[in-house]
Amino acid sequence: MDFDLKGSQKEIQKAAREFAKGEFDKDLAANLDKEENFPEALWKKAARLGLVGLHLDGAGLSLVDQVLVAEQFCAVDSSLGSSILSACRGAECLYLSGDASLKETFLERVLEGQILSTCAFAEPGGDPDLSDITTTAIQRDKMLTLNGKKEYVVNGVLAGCFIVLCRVLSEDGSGAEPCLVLVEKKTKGVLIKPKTEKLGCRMIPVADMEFCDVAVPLSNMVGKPGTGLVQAKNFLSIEQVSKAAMVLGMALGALQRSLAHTRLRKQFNQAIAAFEVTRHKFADMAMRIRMARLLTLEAAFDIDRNMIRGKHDETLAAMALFQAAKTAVHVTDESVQLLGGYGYMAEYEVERFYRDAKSIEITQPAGLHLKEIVAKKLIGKIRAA
Amino acid sequence: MDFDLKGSQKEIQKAAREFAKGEFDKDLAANLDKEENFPEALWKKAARLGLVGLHLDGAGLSLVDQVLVAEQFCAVDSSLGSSILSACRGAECLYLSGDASLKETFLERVLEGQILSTCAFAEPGGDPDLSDITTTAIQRDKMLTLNGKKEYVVNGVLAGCFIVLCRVLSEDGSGAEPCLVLVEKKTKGVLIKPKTEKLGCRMIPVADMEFCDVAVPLSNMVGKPGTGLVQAKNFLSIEQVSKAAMVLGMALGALQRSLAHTRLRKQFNQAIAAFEVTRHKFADMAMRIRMARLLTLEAAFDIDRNMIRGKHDETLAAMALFQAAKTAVHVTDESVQLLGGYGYMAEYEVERFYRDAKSIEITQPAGLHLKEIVAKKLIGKIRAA
Amino acid sequence: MEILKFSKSHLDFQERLKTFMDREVVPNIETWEKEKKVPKSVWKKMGENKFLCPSLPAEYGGIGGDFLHSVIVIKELARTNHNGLAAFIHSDIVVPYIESYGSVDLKQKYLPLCVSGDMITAVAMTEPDAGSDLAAMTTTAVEKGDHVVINGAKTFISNGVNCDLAVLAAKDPKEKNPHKAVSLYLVESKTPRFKKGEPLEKMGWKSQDTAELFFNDCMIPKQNRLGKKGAGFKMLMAKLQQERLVCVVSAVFFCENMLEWTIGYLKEKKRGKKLAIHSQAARFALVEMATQAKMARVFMEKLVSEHMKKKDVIIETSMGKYYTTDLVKRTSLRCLELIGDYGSLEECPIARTFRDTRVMSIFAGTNEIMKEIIARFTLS
Amino acid sequence: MEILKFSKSHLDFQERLKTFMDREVVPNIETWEKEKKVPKSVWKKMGENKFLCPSLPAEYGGIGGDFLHSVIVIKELARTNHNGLAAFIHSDIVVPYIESYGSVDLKQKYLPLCVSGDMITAVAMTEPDAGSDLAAMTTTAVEKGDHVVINGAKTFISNGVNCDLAVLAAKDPKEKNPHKAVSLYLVESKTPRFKKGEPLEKMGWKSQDTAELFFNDCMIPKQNRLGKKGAGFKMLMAKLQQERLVCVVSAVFFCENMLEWTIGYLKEKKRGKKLAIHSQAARFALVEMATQAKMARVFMEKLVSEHMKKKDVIIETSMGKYYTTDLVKRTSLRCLELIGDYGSLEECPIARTFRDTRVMSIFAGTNEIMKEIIARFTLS
Repeated sequence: MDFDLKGSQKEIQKAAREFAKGEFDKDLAANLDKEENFPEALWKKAARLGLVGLHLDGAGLSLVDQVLVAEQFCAVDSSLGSSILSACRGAECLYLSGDASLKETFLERVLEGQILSTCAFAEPGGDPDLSDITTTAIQRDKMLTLNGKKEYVVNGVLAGCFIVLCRVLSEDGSGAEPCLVLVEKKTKGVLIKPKTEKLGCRMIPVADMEFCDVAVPLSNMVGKPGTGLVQAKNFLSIEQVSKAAMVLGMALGALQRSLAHTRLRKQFNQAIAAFEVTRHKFADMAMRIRMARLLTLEAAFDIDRNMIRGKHDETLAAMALFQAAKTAVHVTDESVQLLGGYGYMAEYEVERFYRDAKSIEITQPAGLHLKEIVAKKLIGKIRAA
Repeated sequence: MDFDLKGSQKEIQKAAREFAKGEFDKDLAANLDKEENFPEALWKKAARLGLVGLHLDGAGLSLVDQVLVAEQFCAVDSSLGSSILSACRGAECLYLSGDASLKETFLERVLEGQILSTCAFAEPGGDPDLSDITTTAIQRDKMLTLNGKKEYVVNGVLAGCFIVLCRVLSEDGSGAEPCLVLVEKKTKGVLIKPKTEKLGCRMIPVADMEFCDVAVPLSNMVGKPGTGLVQAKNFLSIEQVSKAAMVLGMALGALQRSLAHTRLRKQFNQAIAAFEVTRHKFADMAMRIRMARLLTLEAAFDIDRNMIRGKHDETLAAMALFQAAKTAVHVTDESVQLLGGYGYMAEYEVERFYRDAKSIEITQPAGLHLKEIVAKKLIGKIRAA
Repeated sequence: MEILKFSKSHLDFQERLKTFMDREVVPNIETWEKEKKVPKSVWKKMGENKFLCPSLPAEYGGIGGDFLHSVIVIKELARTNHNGLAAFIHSDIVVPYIESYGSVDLKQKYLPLCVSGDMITAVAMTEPDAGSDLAAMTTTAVEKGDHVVINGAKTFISNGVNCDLAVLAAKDPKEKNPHKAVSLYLVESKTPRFKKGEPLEKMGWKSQDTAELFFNDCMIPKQNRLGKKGAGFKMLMAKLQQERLVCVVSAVFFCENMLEWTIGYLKEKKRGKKLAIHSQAARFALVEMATQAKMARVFMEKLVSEHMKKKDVIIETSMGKYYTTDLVKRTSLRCLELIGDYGSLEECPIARTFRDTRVMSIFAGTNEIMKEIIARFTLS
Repeated sequence: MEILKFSKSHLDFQERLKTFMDREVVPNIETWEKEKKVPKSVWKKMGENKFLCPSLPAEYGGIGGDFLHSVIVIKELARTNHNGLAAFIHSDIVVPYIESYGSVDLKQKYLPLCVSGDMITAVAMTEPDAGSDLAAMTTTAVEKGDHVVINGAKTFISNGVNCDLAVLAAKDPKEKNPHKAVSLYLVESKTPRFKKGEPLEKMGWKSQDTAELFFNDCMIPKQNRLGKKGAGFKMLMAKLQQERLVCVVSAVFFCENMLEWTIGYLKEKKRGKKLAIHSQAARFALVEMATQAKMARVFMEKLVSEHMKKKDVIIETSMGKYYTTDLVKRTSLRCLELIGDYGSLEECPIARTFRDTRVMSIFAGTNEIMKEIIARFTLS
């Protein structure tokens, strides 16, 4: 047991902080948020420096490094940070289970900042545990034909490739084993219906999708049929940790801003930060951030060390996201309050951090579902009545 | 960064669990709680096995080990565990700053289970940060004469030696430097006024004390004059971590009991643990315990590694106790509720865990003071208005 | 912000009760807490002074008062900070079953004794394996000729040791529909084969003689049944509003008392250079608690007022039951935090209030049951 | 559980208002939100239909109503789920200053225009460096002969762009006692050297033309002062009860609306095999929110009732202000959690309510200020 970061981890942290501080522009962020645009130039620049998907670069997963980067990015700017970090969403599936050809054709382009990637798992009205997936891929010769609907697909319009959870069937309808299949955006029959006017994380586009007789080569299968659900859940664990790190960064950024503001601004001839109640609010925020951060790092550490052997504890990632999101919503909300009228103004940024954190908190995987993941393992099976 | 326990740590954990499971008796605990008695036989047995003050046994502090023991003890029984663990309270001061003779005369006897030790710092109406200590020790030749009052001294009547925070003055009244002085109970002029009928932790006696011209040899000074406040604060950091570990153990013990109960007991033809709201209560408790535990371990780790060089972060211990206590009160309270009518009955133990956790939460160092420690460092000095 | 209007005669009643409490109750509480019950003699004195069952009419010896008299009794009992002499259980929860559902004979026989304090009552509903789940009840009542034979055990029965008369819920083992199987019976404690357990060891309510009751072929006259056979479930439901309302009223007064005491303590308590009350954090905490107590008070008064107009406010009362009993717990926890060390001693009255009020979110239907009920009625 | 009694004429007023909102307001909200203000024409229509300043008497063109009319307007505006047309700021917060403190001339000149919607009003109190701290105000008013010269800047002024008339708080730079230095003046927006800023970019209240106001040697007639010179502080204090009460009323209605919408959504939303409303966790969450909303409703109604009886309930109203504006925020946060993904789109009405209501615990005195006030009055 050792709570200190390694030297290399500290270096990554520093590089991320320097990049964000140097490149993230306040007016650009305000503008992209307003217009719902993705920060394309920044993303490409970050990719060139190896800061996009850097956890997929080495000999094994290094999600701890990714957590450190996400924190730094989102502390400097919640929206720019989270959108850049989401650019290679789902590339973990290719990294963990894709064959050499998929890796070469897609993973490399994603990591180099040529295309955005994403996953399309959830379906309208579906169970949050993905047990009732209805999208099908019928296999004939060397081709798969996909049909089905997906909802709330992150990076919707922008992504060049989608990793789709579906059930692979033989022509006679037998099989129906869950599988991940990579679908390129340009493929015929891929319909993308953007959902605009988002509450937060407005630089990350979202869309509903429909696949109408979409034909993809069999070689686009990511892993074997039957592994789809396990892979999807592994990715969701990774995503939970990544999101946890992003919202923690947002919390840190909001804390820094409200601390700076209340140290300077006076009420009744005293700096707001000198009032006992303000001081205790900060103590409270700092404690909650520190705890959620430890949990997030532990979850990342566990995935790095154990996921490849299937021995990671999936409740850790669920815990991390649940607590980090709760903490971030609390801290950003409190920061709005600490800034008073200014907190409500776009110019002072914390309202955007607040909307971003809240958006992440409520989009799947979220809330009740995360608690259920934790409860399931803790309580176990109960003998039927 | 590494979140796994070392082999030796796992062994200590196991030894503590086995001792507690083998030796802690439910009826004994109920009875001692009712009668407000200290578990003397168990304490001596634990000391003989090296489980009392085991963090003071090696080449450096190993508070992480102590945390692991405290958790295990208090999970099996909150009151037996906490009282045994408090037996060598304050021995850390002797370990860190006592000279060879003090260590030989007192520290060894404490660790062997021959006498109980404690600290007497707080004074009636005093500032929780101990900045206004009025107890004096006037130095003449090789003797010190102590006068003053202390309150809420843990282990009151039972302790064989007290480590007293006072101000050392020359005969002419100059000096007044804060210093720790060891006072034996048997010394003339040491008055002990027990405070009985406690709300919780009833096996740990508490007393107010008065020193009336108490003469102790100069060699009983623990560290040099002027170091008293730093030493006292160092001890309080250690104590904060120890208490955090104890209450976390209580939380774990309560969780185990309510989980077992609700898995078995039915309402409306369904095990209580099968109801979604119950499940989410457990998820919530598990998350909070895990976070507070990480924080506690981090604080212990930091003290072990850095206190000797004065480079530890004193806010970590304050955070750990604050959060662990809050968590423990929540979890024990929730456990009472989950057991329903049974939870309110002494026989089912959780009400005692609840009282014990609540008592630790509200006795100094606690609440507002802990938050102030955190806030002070976080916010820093603010330029005067 | 008052909603309830107390008349001169209410206030006189309250004055007399206050004096009584100061003289006959407060000085004895410590002893009662150790003895785990209050003596029957104090019940008798309560009766002599007309403090029991104040809403019963003169024909039974009562003063013909209203529910505001009950509110006053609950308030003054809360002020004593103990729960041994749980008069409101007797007056406002148990006796109303007899008054509403007893035959003329039963009423004439028992009600005067309930008013005079010669008979202390208890309601025997909860069982070891059936908390809020009435359908799981196993105590049986088999009617044979002029008699009824009762078998089973009840637990967590307030006034269990002192009670002279119990309103017992039991099932007809032949009736399969659980909602039609339960009947209520009056059982005198002197009935052969009716056994009482020892007072249970509890977190609080130390002077309350909460106990188990055992019935082993216990035989009572058939005319001791309250209301129709199989109507027990309905009768229990009908009385829930007042039972829960009593909890709400009590919880609100305990909140107010704790705040008053804590504010007084912090105004005197020195913490270094300043008084504890000058901590902004403590002040905000007190304001937050006072606000919630004030809102709960207004809500409680409105509930009482609607209840007295015989309105159906069962949903709102269930809301109040869960909210105020949770509030009283949170208030006790937070007051203890503000008090600090002194709160860890039983000498501090809030320590006892903390232990005593903790049961309120468990009895009379746990707060989880309250939420289930509210959800069923409002979300379907 | 109602406390307030609405007459037939109140209900008729409400019906007319509902129809008006459905026709003239609701269809335009999306446009207004994008344009960052509402057109003056809709204010004029509100006036024509007698929905502005309903409590003013007939001599000014009003309908001589009472505060229940204001409650109705707040309720129906909350139902539209936008805050651009902030009529209650005009009717219940700003105009009362003119009504209470204006000279006969000022009242005859301005009140009819306020009722008719020809003049939209704003209160200009807050400054960039003085939020709730009036003593730190720096805008000056120097009286010279028949005129007053005003210098300074105000910020966060609701109706700032649309306003035709502002009630301005400014200080006499010669008066050292801050409580005696402030006076209130009526300033017409067409006054030379009175400049308005652009609508501020905010988290919510998107269609509200909140703006900065600048005064640069701006000269107004001396008779435009409201009340006595230096009495500004007292006048502001005297009007706080109604200002905060308006917040309480609004917050409670927003809570109720959010719950109604969320329950409806969860009843339709499938999550795998079951409807979202069948999740016990969701049900308990809804019950908890509904309980708090119900208690807040009763408290709000009691406050309104006392306010209408002209009672001093400033402490209780401050309690209500902090509690209900905090509640509306927590309710929005929690509803969004239950809604999930859909709540992350602006299409979901709760997204807007979340953004809009967040300011309520900041304006009209932050909730921290509320707690300070309550503490000062109750703990000293």
